[in-house]
Amino acid sequence: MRYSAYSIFKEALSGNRMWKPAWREPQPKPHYDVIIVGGGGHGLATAYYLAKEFGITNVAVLEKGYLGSGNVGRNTTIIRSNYLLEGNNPFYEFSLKLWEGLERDFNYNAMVSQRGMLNLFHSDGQRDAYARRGNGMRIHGVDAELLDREQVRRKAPYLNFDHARFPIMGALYQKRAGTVRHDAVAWGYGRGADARGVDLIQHCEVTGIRRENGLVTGVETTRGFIGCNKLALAAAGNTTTVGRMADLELPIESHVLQAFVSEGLKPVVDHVITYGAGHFYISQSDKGGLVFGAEIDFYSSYAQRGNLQTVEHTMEEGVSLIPGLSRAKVLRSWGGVMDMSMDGSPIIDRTPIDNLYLNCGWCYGGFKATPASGFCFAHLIAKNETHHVTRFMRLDRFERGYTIDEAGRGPQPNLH
Amino acid sequence: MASLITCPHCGTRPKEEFSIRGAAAPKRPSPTAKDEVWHAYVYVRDNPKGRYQEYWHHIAGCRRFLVVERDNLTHEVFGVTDASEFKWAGAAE
Amino acid sequence: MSINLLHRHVLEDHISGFETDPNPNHLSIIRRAVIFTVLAHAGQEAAVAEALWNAPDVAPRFCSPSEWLAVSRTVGAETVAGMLSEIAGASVVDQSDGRVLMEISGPSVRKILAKCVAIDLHPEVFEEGHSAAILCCHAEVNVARTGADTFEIIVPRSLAGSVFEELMEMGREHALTRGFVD
Amino acid sequence: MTSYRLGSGGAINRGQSLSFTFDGQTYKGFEGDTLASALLANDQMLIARSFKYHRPRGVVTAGSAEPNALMTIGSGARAEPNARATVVELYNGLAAASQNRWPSLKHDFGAVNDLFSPFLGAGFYYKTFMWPGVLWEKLYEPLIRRAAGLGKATMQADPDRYEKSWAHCDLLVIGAGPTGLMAALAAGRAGVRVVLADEGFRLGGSLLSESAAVDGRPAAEFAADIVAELASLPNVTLMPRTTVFGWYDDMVFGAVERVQKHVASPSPDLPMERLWRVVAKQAILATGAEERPLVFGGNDKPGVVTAGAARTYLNRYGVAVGGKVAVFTNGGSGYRTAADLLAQGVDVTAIIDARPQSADPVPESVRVIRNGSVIATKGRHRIEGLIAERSGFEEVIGCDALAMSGGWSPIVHLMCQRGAKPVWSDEKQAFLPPDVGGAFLAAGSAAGHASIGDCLKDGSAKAHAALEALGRLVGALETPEVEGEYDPSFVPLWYVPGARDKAFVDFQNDVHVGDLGLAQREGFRHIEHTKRYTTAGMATDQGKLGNVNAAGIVAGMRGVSPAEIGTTTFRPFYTPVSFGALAGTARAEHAAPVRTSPLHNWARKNGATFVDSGLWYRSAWFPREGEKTWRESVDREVLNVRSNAGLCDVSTLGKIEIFGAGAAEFLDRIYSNGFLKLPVGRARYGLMLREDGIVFDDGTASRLSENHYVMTTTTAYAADVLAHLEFSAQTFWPELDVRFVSSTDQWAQMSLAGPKARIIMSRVVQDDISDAAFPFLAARDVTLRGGLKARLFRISFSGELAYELAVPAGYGEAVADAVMDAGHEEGICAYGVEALNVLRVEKGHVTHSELDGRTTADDVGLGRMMAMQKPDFIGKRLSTRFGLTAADRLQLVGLKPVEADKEIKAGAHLLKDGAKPSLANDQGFVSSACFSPTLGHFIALAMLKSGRERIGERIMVWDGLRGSEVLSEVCPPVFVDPENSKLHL
Repeated sequence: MRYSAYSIFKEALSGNRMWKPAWREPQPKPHYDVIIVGGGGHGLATAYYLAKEFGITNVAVLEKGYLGSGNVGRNTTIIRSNYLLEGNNPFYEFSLKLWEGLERDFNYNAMVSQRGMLNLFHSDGQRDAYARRGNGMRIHGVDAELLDREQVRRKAPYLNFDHARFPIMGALYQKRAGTVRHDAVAWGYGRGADARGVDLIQHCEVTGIRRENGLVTGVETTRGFIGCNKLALAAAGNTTTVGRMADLELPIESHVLQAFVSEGLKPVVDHVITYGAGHFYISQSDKGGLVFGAEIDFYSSYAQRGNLQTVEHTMEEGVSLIPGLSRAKVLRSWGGVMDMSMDGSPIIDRTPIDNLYLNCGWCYGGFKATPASGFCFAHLIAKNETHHVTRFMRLDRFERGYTIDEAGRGPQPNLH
Repeated sequence: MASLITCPHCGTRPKEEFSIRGAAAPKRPSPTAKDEVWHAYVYVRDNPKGRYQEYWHHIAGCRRFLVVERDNLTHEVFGVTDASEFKWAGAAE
Repeated sequence: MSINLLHRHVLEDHISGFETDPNPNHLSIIRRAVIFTVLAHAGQEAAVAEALWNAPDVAPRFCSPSEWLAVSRTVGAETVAGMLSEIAGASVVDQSDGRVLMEISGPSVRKILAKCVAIDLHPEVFEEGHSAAILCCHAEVNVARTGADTFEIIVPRSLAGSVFEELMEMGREHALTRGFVD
Repeated sequence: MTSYRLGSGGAINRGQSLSFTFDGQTYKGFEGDTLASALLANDQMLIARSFKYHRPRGVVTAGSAEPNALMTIGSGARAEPNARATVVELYNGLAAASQNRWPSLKHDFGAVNDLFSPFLGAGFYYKTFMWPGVLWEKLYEPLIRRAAGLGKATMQADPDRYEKSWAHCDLLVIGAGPTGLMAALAAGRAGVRVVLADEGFRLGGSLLSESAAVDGRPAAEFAADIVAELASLPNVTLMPRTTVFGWYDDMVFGAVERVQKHVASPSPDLPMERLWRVVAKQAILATGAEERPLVFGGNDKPGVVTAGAARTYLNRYGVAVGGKVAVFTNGGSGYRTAADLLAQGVDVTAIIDARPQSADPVPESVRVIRNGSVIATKGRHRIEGLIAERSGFEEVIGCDALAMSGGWSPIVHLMCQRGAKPVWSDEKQAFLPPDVGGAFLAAGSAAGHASIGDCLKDGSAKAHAALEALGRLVGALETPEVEGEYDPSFVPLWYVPGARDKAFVDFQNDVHVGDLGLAQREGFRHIEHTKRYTTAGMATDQGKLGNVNAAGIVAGMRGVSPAEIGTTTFRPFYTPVSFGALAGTARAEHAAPVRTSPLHNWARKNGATFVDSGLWYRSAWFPREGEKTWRESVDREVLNVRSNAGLCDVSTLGKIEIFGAGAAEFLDRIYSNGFLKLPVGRARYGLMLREDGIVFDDGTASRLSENHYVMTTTTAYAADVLAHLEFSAQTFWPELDVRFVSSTDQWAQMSLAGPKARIIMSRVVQDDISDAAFPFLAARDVTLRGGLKARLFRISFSGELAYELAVPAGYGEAVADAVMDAGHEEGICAYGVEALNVLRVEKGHVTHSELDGRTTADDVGLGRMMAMQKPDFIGKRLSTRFGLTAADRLQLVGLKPVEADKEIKAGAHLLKDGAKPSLANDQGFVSSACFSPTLGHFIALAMLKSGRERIGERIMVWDGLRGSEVLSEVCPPVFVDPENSKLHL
């Protein structure tokens, strides 16, 4: 059912009793045109765009937990397209454009909030690096501004300007960046896909991939065998586990990244802010919680929980950046399992198996990529050809020497 | 793991004394090994869920590279050895 | 010309003016300690360690299975260098200018140090003579227990100011005092 | 105003009256009060507004699970939002203010939301605010944001101190109620190291609230006796006011101690809060149980409290929650509350018992309505009565407070933070803690034991299990007798049917039963979906009161057992922890340690301006009188170096001493260029690659003797290079005899550069340093005039005749002074890293601006340093990959503006002249740029596609970010002395 002013009004007067389920709970069919492994943001978005843009509706999304139980529901909700390299920049800008029209597109208010993002810099070298990035954005038509210290102060007077170990010199500012209510993204895509006929199958874990004559014929699951013509993996931190079922060798390492929310506070932080002298980033949700995070825990992990030392380090950076946070309280911390790639950039590509498609390597950045990742992955699956904004995100780029290394840290996944 | 690592040289120490380098399993190939072997060494990771061997550099202690063997799902530690004593599984060269 | 060889301690900027009488909890800065790194070459670790532990006038501090600090407050650098150079299988580096030696003591010393280092300093766990290369006040240092309630801390020179200030801050509630010792 | 303070009783010090304010009004309380008990004593039942509907709310608990009584404590920079009045310890002068209301608590405009609640059900915002699209940003979202949040953060710097500390123990006991006290006592007497932590300010837990007698005396006295004994044991550390908030890997517990939160004037020598990382060999969870509210219509009115809370206020604080109290219960707790109230002379109007019968003793003169329920409450700012229902008959019962008990839920939180899920028990009708292995045991009511007697027994039993694991088992402790206990059993009642008003599950977030139902209807059936869709359990209390009820209600709606529904995930923090406590001292100027150079004081004396360089402070430039801009100083310094001489502090470069028979071979494998044949007494520039063939760092290595080298690294990569060497030596080639150690801190190192460098240096150094005796790239130990041993290197970053002199750090200032004196007549000047940067750009030397982790040696014109004939070096194999050798890679070039007065800035991109700015036309970027005083115009180093074959081409330097376009000529990257003639003077 379509959400409209009329439906809300009607329902309110009748005790909100007639609302229909956001999605069905179908039994798996024996066979689908496309099976997507992973009912997170990327998997659901892929299904949605397969159905909506490419007319492929005989699709199942298999999710081992509940829809959106992975990283789409445990991140810091930031969207932006302030990327440096040609391999990333057009993709993330495409994604930001999709975010901008998303709500009316899928008739669900995901609260896309373009609050603007300040990437603070604290040295001449950092300024130059941000200038290079900002110009790289501008040259592609992406909005970017370089702010000096006083311009930053006007936007965020509560930052530590006077007693900082690493004084703020300015910021790279992207006005169109912002935040989105993360769960709603999964729900909106899921609802939209379901309405177009996609089967969203929860609590269905893939346990094996069946192959005949070199091609995938379907998947073994905890709910039995399900056949397919094409199999698409969008399993984030679990990509290796699923990929191994098809003997894929992948440049992925799984790591845990923590995120945090404070108690509800009256609005104080109006923008998304990143600390250039550390790795801290923060925004405030429409509900009032400060949502923030910092570095990964640096060790390989499949556990959705983190380390106290990282927690403390995050708060040290937070209070160093915003001294007024000191007396506010942190409510909750959680962890997501990141599919860290060896160059810090994603992979959306075919695999050595012709009808097996791969979407992984999102590192920290999977949430903001969700719409474009879904769209481009759907494009690849439907047309068997790469969408032009993902043309560098190839699986073979490592052996060919065409890595997309935004951080310049080389093949050590925990440094990206 | 993760909170405390028992260094074979220094005793039990907190995570912040260590820098984590990544999987210990891939062994640096010989200079004459094939391209695929070198590619796999530098870029491909087993990334198993479960038992895992990882380099931890005791940077604020003895500065030795340790191989921490642990479960990356439960974070249970099975053992910590000096990297020089680490035996690569099935490593030929 | 001849250079006027004035030697300056890095903490002179941090401890200036009037020095108060030491309280029971006190931090001493040893003005001219002799500190060498001793590296044992492959296969020589045990022999070097033994020689070092038997060497007169220096106290060995553990850094790694093949590395120690040799500390002396009583004899000069050249004497120590001469003595250490006699140890077969070892290479030595004078770090006397690169390290700052501090000594913290008093009834509350463990409470203060518990805010600075992660290891268990209980008297039965960290015994006299024990030393540890360890993170202390965000710096990589060596901590040794040299008496019942006395600990020695060896800090890289460039970080000595930060570590010193943090130690003093952590000692505030225990009225920690500080001063140079020649 | 009525006083609800009883004439006697309670663990408060009636001799010590404390004055405090709430919303500007002054009140009195006693030492030993919480803010909540003092407010209740002063008839302040309305103390807050809920988040969404702004409904009037009162205190509902007496502990840390409190969802309603959130206030802002203090003012100015010390204001703390969202403090729970139920745990805030009263002190003289405490100033509290209510939150989330406007203009006042009594008259809150936001309450209009309650009227619109049919439109504002669970998830309403996902379905609306979309039309027309433009209004979301302009209207809807700003409105939503205005309503967001509860308290107001001060956003001023915190004036107080925070600390962190480690604690190590054999046994950590979490919670100092009957269970925890007995556990600590058993272990304490056995002599093991015990830490007993409790979030309360007085140890004793429920013993302080209950009217039973233990060991022949009042429970609170019994608790005090045990605490006294524990305090006398040297192996026991008591930690009141300390909340264990998290259980992390390896038996590390996070705890926060509120050192001075309860102090009227905090001491500057003490922290406000102290964060503890407790390392325990064994731990016992003795956190007790939470009383569940009953979910009935109007259960959120001010005056509706849990039965246990009513007893706590009564017995511990001497405060009656009302003058006429009704009780609604499904177990013994309600009866005990009624009895205790009556014993203190408080009127109990009725006990409404949801059960058809029970064996609980009925207090004399109290009416019991069995098989009854409450379907609505009356009153607005305080409950004035309730509508009870039995068998279809309704009855209005007057009351000014309602004590409710829905049974008990063990507080399993900490034990479930590492992935294990709590286990539903049909017998206990509760989620019990999971078995997480032997080192962490749940005990007492946290483990499902309900009575005080059972808790005492279980506390000592679990301590014995822990002692056994520690190998320190001693004889069992005798369990004290308990008299006058009530029967704590109950019959489950998740939801009271027939509600006339909203029946709340999550008080703070205003989630009611209808919302849970809506979530089920809309498909948000997984309990995590239900939570996220309705926000149940997402408030500051994290569902401590509501989550189990929510699971039970959803189970009822779905017709399954709560076991099938389960709980949402338990995560740190048990209760919210301040940023300040978690940050500790590492904030503001102390966010990171400072590293100072041994020449810092020399630089300061010479007037240096300093700049951050990682943790270091480096001298950036040395302004002289009359110089108005930094450029003037830097230009002067550069010209002076080129014409006379300058002295620069380079002590921050990483220095590594390398020893061993295998050192030469080791360096040969570490660097891409050859090092086997480096003679003793010589230095060589070296390039290090990563294993992927990309340049990692550059520097020099000097051979001081046959088996002794000293390596220098860049300042930024000093630590990374040392780690890289250690990794290579320890894991790749352990068979090589090579040992190394950093000596960065040992040496004060200064670069003396300029045509007059030799003459100046020869006045300082005794040795012969003529070009013949000490040629370019010589590196040797020397003796200074005055006798000091030093190291001298003839290496140059500036392109001038230059020496780097290293002396022991303590002598650095004296030697630098001497060099300045020696060069006075030659016009020496001090120069900083800015001038150094200009000098190196003029010479085309690369730094990490060019070596940005994506460039190959060939990209930056150092292809000749790839000694591919060597059998192996790090990075060799992958450096030949297709993409790393492609002809259209970005290559290092120089740029000079066609119009000499134009400025080029680093970070600009490059476009073919006449090409439109677009990604497709992007030709590269400017990596470094500066004004060259030597040449009199701006120059730049840039990375340009196929750059080396484009020398002479004109290219547009496009800086859209700063609005400039500068037509420039591509030139070789060496601007000054390309023949290197000055190096060999």
